[in-house]
Amino acid sequence: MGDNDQGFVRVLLFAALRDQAGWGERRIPVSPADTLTALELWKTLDLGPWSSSWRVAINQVLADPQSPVRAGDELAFLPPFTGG
Amino acid sequence: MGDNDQGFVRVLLFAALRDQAGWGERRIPVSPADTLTALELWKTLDLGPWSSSWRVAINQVLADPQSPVRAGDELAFLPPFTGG
Amino acid sequence: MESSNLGNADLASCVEVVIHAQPFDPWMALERWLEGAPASAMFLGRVRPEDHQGRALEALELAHYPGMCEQRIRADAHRLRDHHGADRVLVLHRVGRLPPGEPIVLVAVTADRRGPAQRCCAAVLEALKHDAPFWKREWRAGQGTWLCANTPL
Amino acid sequence: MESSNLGNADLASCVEVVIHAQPFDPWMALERWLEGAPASAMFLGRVRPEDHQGRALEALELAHYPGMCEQRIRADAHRLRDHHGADRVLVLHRVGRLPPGEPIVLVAVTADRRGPAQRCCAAVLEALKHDAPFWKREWRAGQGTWLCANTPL
Repeated sequence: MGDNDQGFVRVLLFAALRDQAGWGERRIPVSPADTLTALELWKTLDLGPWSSSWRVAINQVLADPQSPVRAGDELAFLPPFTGG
Repeated sequence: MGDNDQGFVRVLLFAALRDQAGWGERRIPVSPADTLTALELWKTLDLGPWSSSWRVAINQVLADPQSPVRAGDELAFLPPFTGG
Repeated sequence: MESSNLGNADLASCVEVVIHAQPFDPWMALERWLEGAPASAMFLGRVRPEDHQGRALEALELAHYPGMCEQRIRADAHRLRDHHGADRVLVLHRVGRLPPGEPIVLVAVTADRRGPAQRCCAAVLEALKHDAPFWKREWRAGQGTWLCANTPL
Repeated sequence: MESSNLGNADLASCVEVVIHAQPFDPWMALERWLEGAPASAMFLGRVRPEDHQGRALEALELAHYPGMCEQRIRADAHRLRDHHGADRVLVLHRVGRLPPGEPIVLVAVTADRRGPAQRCCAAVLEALKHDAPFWKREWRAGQGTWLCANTPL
């Protein structure tokens, strides 16, 4: 992550979540002292209730929704995969 | 089977059996009254002892070695299949 | 992000994974990649002519999470290659908007024997479906619908 | 008998079986035959570089029982197609003398879903190996040796 990402979490939405929100990528300011979980950050985005069928990736690795996110992280919210 | 096959069993050998015998195809005369089995016919060919790993086809259909063969039949002796 | 240049060949290695934003020719890819392996198992998936409700489909759209997607497929392919004792694994996957009949996914696995090739090919395909961040959207009469689940095995 | 004209295409039908006395191009065959099926599973087997004892192989010779061979494969393919709920089955098999790396057998199965396509493709290949009257002879230093058994799965 570059210097520009300091103080921010880069949040990505995909597929149905992206359409529903009307955006695909945002930089959310967080203070270095914050100990926010992925799920807590979701709630600050005002995108409605969380679904247990969705998954979370932190820095492109699947993570528990209760995992902490920190400034500089890339956080993605992922609907069920339907590839192949 | 054509008229020429009346009174004969057409015998086919394949692969190792063919090499061992030195021939691949023969017409063996049989009388209409004969009730010869495939195995009995094998013995008349003087090709050595029968192996239980070999198979018999009568008119291109797998058959028990004890099945009867009749004039006009095509009888094949088959080593284990190794295709694919 | 979804339509950036996605090529990510790993030619020298035993695992090659490429996400294509444009149509790929499965036969040219196989001819180039397979060489003379004794056993090669392959799977090609194409866009169905119908949507999940059986109505005529206009197009299928495929989105992915660039970077994470290739990483996940590559990690799964390496793991399954080792597990099944296969030799090389190729995965090509389309993203973008695809008409019915267009290739979506090609998996090819080489091995010394047919069993490892076939088992590894099937396992890589399942891994792709369940572990890789791809999403399908069906288009019909100008309306798009994201699919919620994969087709059954 | 072994080198007669062996073509036996059954183009209009759901099962196509051809015994080739000359090399075939698997990719051209697949491109021509597969059309736009949603799921296609394929297997390609080639001549190994080594004989069954691990020594360099000069050539592999394949003999068959013309007529019976095609009949058995076709009957197995129809039965397995129905059993697995597949759509179409293609089997190409070489006979004659083949150098290492040369295609011996191509099996391709189309279906609406990946499961039936993969299962039927594997089953047709096993049937070929165990039920069809083909015989392999390994050539090395001018000496031919008929194989007694198939490679393990």
